[in-house]
Amino acid sequence: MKPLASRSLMAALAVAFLVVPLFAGTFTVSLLNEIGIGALVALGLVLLTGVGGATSFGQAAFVGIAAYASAWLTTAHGMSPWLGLPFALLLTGLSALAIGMLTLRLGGHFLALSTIAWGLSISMLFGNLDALGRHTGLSGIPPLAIGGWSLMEPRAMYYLVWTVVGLGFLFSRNLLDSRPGRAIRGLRGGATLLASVGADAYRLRLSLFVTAALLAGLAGWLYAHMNRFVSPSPFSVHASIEYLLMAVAGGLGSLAGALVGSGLVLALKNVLQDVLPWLTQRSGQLDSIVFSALFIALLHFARGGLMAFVRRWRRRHGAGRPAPAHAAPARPLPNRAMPARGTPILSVQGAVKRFGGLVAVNDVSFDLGAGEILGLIGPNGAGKSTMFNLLTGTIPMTSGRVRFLDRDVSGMRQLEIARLGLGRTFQHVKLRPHMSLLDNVALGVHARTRPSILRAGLRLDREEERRILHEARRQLDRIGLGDRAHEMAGSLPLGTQRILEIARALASDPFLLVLDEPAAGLRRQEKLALGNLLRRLREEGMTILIVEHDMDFVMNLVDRLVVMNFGSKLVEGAPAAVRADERVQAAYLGGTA
Amino acid sequence: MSATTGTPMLEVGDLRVAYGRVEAVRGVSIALQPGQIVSVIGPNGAGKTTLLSAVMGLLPSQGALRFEGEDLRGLDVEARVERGLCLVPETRELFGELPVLDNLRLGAYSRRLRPQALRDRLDSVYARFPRLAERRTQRADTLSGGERQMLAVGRALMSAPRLLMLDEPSLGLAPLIVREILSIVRALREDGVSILLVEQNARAALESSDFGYVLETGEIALSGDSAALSEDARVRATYLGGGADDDA
Amino acid sequence: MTWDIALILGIDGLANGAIYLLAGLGLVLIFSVTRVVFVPFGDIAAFAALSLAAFEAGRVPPTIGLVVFLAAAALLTELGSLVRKGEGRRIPRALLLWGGLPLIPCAIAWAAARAGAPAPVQMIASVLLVVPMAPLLARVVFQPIADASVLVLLIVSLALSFLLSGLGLLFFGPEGTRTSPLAVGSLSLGDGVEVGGQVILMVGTAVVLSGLFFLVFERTAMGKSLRATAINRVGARLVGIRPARTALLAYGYASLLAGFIGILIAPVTTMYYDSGFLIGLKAFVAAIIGGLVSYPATALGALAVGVFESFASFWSGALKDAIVFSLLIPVLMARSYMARHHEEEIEEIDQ
Amino acid sequence: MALFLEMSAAPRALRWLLFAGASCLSIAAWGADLKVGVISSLSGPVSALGIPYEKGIRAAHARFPEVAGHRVELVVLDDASDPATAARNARKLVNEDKVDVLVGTSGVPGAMAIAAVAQELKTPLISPTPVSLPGPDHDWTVVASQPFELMVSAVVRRMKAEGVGTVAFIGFSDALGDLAYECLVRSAGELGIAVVADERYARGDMSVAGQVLKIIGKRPDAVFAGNSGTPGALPYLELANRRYAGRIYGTHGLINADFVRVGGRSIEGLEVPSGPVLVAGQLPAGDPIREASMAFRASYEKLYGAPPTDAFSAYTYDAYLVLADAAARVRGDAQPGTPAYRQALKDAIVSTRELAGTHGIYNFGPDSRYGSDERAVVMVRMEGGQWKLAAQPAPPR
Repeated sequence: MKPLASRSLMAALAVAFLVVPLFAGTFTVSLLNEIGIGALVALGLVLLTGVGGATSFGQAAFVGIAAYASAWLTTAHGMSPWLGLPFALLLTGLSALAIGMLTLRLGGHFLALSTIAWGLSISMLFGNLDALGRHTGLSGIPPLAIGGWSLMEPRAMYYLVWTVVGLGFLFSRNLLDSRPGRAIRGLRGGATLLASVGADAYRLRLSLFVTAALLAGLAGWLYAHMNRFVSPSPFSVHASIEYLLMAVAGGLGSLAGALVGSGLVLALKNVLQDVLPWLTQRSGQLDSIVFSALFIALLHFARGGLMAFVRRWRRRHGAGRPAPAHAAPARPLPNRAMPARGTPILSVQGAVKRFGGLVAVNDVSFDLGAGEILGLIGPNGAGKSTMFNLLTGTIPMTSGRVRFLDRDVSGMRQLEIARLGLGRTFQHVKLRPHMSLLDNVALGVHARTRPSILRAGLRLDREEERRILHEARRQLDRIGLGDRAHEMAGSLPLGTQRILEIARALASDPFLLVLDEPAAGLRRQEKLALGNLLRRLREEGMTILIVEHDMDFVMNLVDRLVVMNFGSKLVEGAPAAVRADERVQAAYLGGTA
Repeated sequence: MSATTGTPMLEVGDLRVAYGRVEAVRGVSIALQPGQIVSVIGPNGAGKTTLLSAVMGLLPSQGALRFEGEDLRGLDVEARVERGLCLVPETRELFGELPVLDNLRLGAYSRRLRPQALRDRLDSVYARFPRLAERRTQRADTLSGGERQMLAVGRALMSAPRLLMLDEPSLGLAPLIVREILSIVRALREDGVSILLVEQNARAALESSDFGYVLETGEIALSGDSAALSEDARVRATYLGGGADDDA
Repeated sequence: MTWDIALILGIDGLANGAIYLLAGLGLVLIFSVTRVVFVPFGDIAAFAALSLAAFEAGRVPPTIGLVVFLAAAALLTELGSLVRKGEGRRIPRALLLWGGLPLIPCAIAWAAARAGAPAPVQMIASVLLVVPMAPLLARVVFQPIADASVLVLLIVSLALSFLLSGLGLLFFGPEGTRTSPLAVGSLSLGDGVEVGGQVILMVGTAVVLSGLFFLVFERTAMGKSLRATAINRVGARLVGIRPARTALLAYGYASLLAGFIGILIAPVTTMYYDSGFLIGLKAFVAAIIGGLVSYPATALGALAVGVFESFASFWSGALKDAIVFSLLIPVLMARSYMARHHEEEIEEIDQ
Repeated sequence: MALFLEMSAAPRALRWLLFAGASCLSIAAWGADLKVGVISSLSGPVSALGIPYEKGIRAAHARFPEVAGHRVELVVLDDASDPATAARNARKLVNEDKVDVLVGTSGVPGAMAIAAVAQELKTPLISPTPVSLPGPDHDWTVVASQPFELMVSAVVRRMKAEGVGTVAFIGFSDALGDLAYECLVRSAGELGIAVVADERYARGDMSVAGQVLKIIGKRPDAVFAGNSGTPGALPYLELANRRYAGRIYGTHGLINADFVRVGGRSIEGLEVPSGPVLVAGQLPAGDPIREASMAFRASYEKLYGAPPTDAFSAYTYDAYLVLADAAARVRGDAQPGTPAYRQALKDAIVSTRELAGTHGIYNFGPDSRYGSDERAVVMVRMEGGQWKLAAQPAPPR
């Protein structure tokens, strides 16, 4: 939609925010307060589960840690609630860090179950610590006060809660729209994708986990001083599940989903409480039934939650993405100096890879000099891709050596090799379909810049951000997609996606570019264009290793060819010589063996 | 064009398949006569596999799809299997944790055979692939590439298909095994099974088929009698690495 | 802790483990075929137990009403989709399958309750009564969104479980029930250590049932088609196996297991309308230890959880579950490390 | 960027919320004269207490649809056993439904949460749950049930009389369990009885074998269970299972029909404290509590077609009696629905004198929030599936 429209919407939002308490009863206000608190926790879940892809059944435990921390500090030691805030956040953050380091390496279902495990354990702990009033909990928690003005009254609390909620949303939005944010949105693409741009998936997930926990912590602190009474039950696994319901009902696909979801769940429960008694005596017991039924129905109509409706509506009313904010001029990022033509860049010596009994790569050796294009060819299943994964460090070698820029990189992790200056593309394209072309390419710049989650969230990263986007645009223009920078990568034809991967690889400013079947699925003209691009790169001193099927394409491009067959090197030499070679004919064209 | 007589076994008219906004198959029309072997060749990502998946009903598609005159649209995969269509996908899709024998038995699932009939059909498959008989108790995922391909074809044969669609049967196989499989394919034709063969290995495919189509970026670039195709300059250029650079 | 105490705890743990084992098998079966973590499994087991209790109390189990209601809902869903697909000719069959079939156990149960049938009949009736539940729920709730992401399916599953326990409260009330044991007497293992007949029965039945379970999988064509679908969905379709149909089959089997769990557990512990959730959770733990695919690993996991739990309750009753779950994390790490095959991409969320 | 844009959906969401909020407003008070806000746990873990609580007050309402010339309207809300919900409901009842008095709820944490709100909104609260209120700032709350302390000390005195020297505790791992344990330790300490074990289990647990084995290992003269309802039967069943021969005691939380049904033979000889209502029939004629109890039973049976099978429903019945009595003594001309009336009502409540209820004789004062005294406790003993008034110390089992 137009910026004007969205600005007026924002204004409307602000006004609504200010006037609500004036015409709403204190009950409605305190309901809104609870919605705000729920939204904070759900927001964390949207980040962690929706964006990061790690399901958590334990957020309520973090709410509890913060709530109890502040409650304990203010009741047992009579300190100010405002001191309770940093204390609560510190405690929540530390426990999240510890739990995260312990569990975040777990995969898929195991991770989800582990969250149930600690979520359940922590909430049980609350009920068994005498200092925390065991199951009865802590009461008489002082209300917050600003100067002499106590925030005991819901209306007063309202402004605090919703200010915090607003800040939480701003922070999250800024975060996602930044360097760490792009990497976080890349998490679903898998660790290999991130490693290929020099990003560490585990550390990203960990910091995301802590961020989500801190949002829950904020909610907990507010909860404690709003209800002024804490007991274990609101922090049980059931509560965690309810927060998850909120996030899903609103829509894990968007930050606003957290707000919408929290509002939907709490308001719905409340409305049911009012409506059902008109239908039946036993309304109390019908609440949960009707609620669950409606919830299931919602997911039947919109798996993406309520926000999915909004998205559809916007699509139907043609309100697309914003006119791309015009690229502000920025200092280009420094580029590495390309080594002198001919200096050895990569050398593979006696590489061997065994999968169980099968020998996928059998004692293959070859060298690669700066400014050279080497083609690695061979029939399907010849072991090219395995070779590929060996020298990029994606999978460990059984034996042999790989030297990259006169450093022995065999046994190094993929992301370390990538940071040294090795850019790669994937045979099965690894792009983030729901991210724009620009963001996908900017992901490639990751290792060249620093901004942290905190600086990104606080918008202190704009200078670097501009330089990152500037670099990304440059690479997009280079491959001739500059004019489509804001389309979603998923909407590109497969062939173009492959080229986009090249741009992402280039954005990491590599010495060596390793391409896996870049021409597959390209039209004739596109192939010619790709060929020219690669030649131009070569002139600029880039070194390129290319695995390709399309003989026509390869023959007219590369300086040298290495032919593999059944895991071993068959021939090495100039295209013409290779083409003439009998063995190649036999192996490649399935002629007489 | 090869002489067309009676209703074709398979008729694909202006078929379109799209992944989201991306069209992978863009208006492809092919026909296959009873008892014919037709090959579709083309580079990676040309849309060959997509084409077969659409014919099999694994992917939604637009355009005409007729099998022995019957409209296939509206029939799900399983129904098409019951009609006698059978696909051996590039990825084989075997039941890795089950022994060879079970894989074969399941192949005949759609036929609901009596034990005796089942045994007979097993024997006929074993007769064709003696290797499978030796391996019958072995888990499918412990087989070698060639054996897997045989099992995939064998499983397909268990359903007594009228049209067999093979996706890259030569994928990752040694030339010798490729020959073996292709000779079996030819033998199948003798038993009245029609075959749609998708291959990257152009020469092998054209050698063993009557008629061929060349698929490029989702469109039919060329078609004709296999013999003629294998002599065509552009085919040689693209698949046999000849230095021809004509523009199309 | 003396050895005889350890022995008693061990046996007690095995008894619970046996329950988790059956439940775990059911969960793995459903997940491997449908990608649904079927949380309501436990609730169905609870319904079986509460139905049996109702029988004993001489009342007509309210479960009948629930099943009839579900059948109606399922029938409507089915007819709706048939009409939309314009397959009117299949309507009679649908009426029979969705409208008629589920009513048979209801009729049996109703007759049994009215005639005040003997205990064995009551048990059979209770089991049969819950068998249609999972398939009917699946038809109404899961089949329409069969291709949703695992997360969405899980969330829906959770909501469904809340819904069922809500209905349980409505139908059976908040108070617990306990039925008279199937097996009385006990087996003495020397000084003070005795094993109740019911416990022996539980473990025994669990062993027999899981044995039958594996037999069905290894020997029958039906079982094969189930495994095939679980192992390779596309492969299954290519040989003409309809995943939707096998899914219903899986739900049916699981429901049957739940029914058995219900009547086994009803005499040894007090069952409540919401007892199901915890049983389901523990079984889920076992299933995860089995990676949601391996039946043997699930069985081991189930027994381990049961025994763990029993000993934990001795060390600290209050923190029992905390202990069990904390001990779980290292196990998960080991399993995750073992299961760490190639590079896993996380499926995109539903838009 | 996509996620950024979806922020602009927020206003839409908010407007929707406002609508929802408004709809809450619209369903506001009308008509009825004196409004009673009832909060109870109709679902969740404590629903076993919450559901009878609701039945009890409805029975009372059916008996006295009018008090002091005001038609009474009940507004009942479920708190799903969650304190936060209970507090929200209390707020809602006072703000939206404009109730003059609150009654609730079944869980201790919930009751405490409500008490805080009652204090803030200056609305009298009559709690049927024995809630231990810290600090002086709760003078808007009175408790219409025996303080737990009172009940437990009665049990302990009974133990002493029956020659118990060591007692083991097993109870819920929740607020009730904590409260019961504290009271036991205090009273037992005074009478020189040693508490040798503190075992806990969750309401939903399938087995307490571990806890009971540990208790038996300590060889106590008696076992005292701090739990309620049918889940309370689990320890007794396991004790019987393990052939425990000592005496068994419990709390008044155990008194309902389902507990007896589930407990079966294993609770034979169990002794628990109770309000007189349970054994009203066995009380001497003319005893005011007997009269009140009989009246309660009659009106309960009239409404539900069956006599009460538990002692819980009587608590809310008493709460209603306290309200009715106070309403009749309200001074001044303040009308229901006004803060003035709430103030007056509260003053009347805290000046209640010698009010006969089903669970005892109530006397409230500004500084005494618990109305009951020793007259509110009798010891009952399970004999042949019936609760019998336990007069003489019983012989060991």
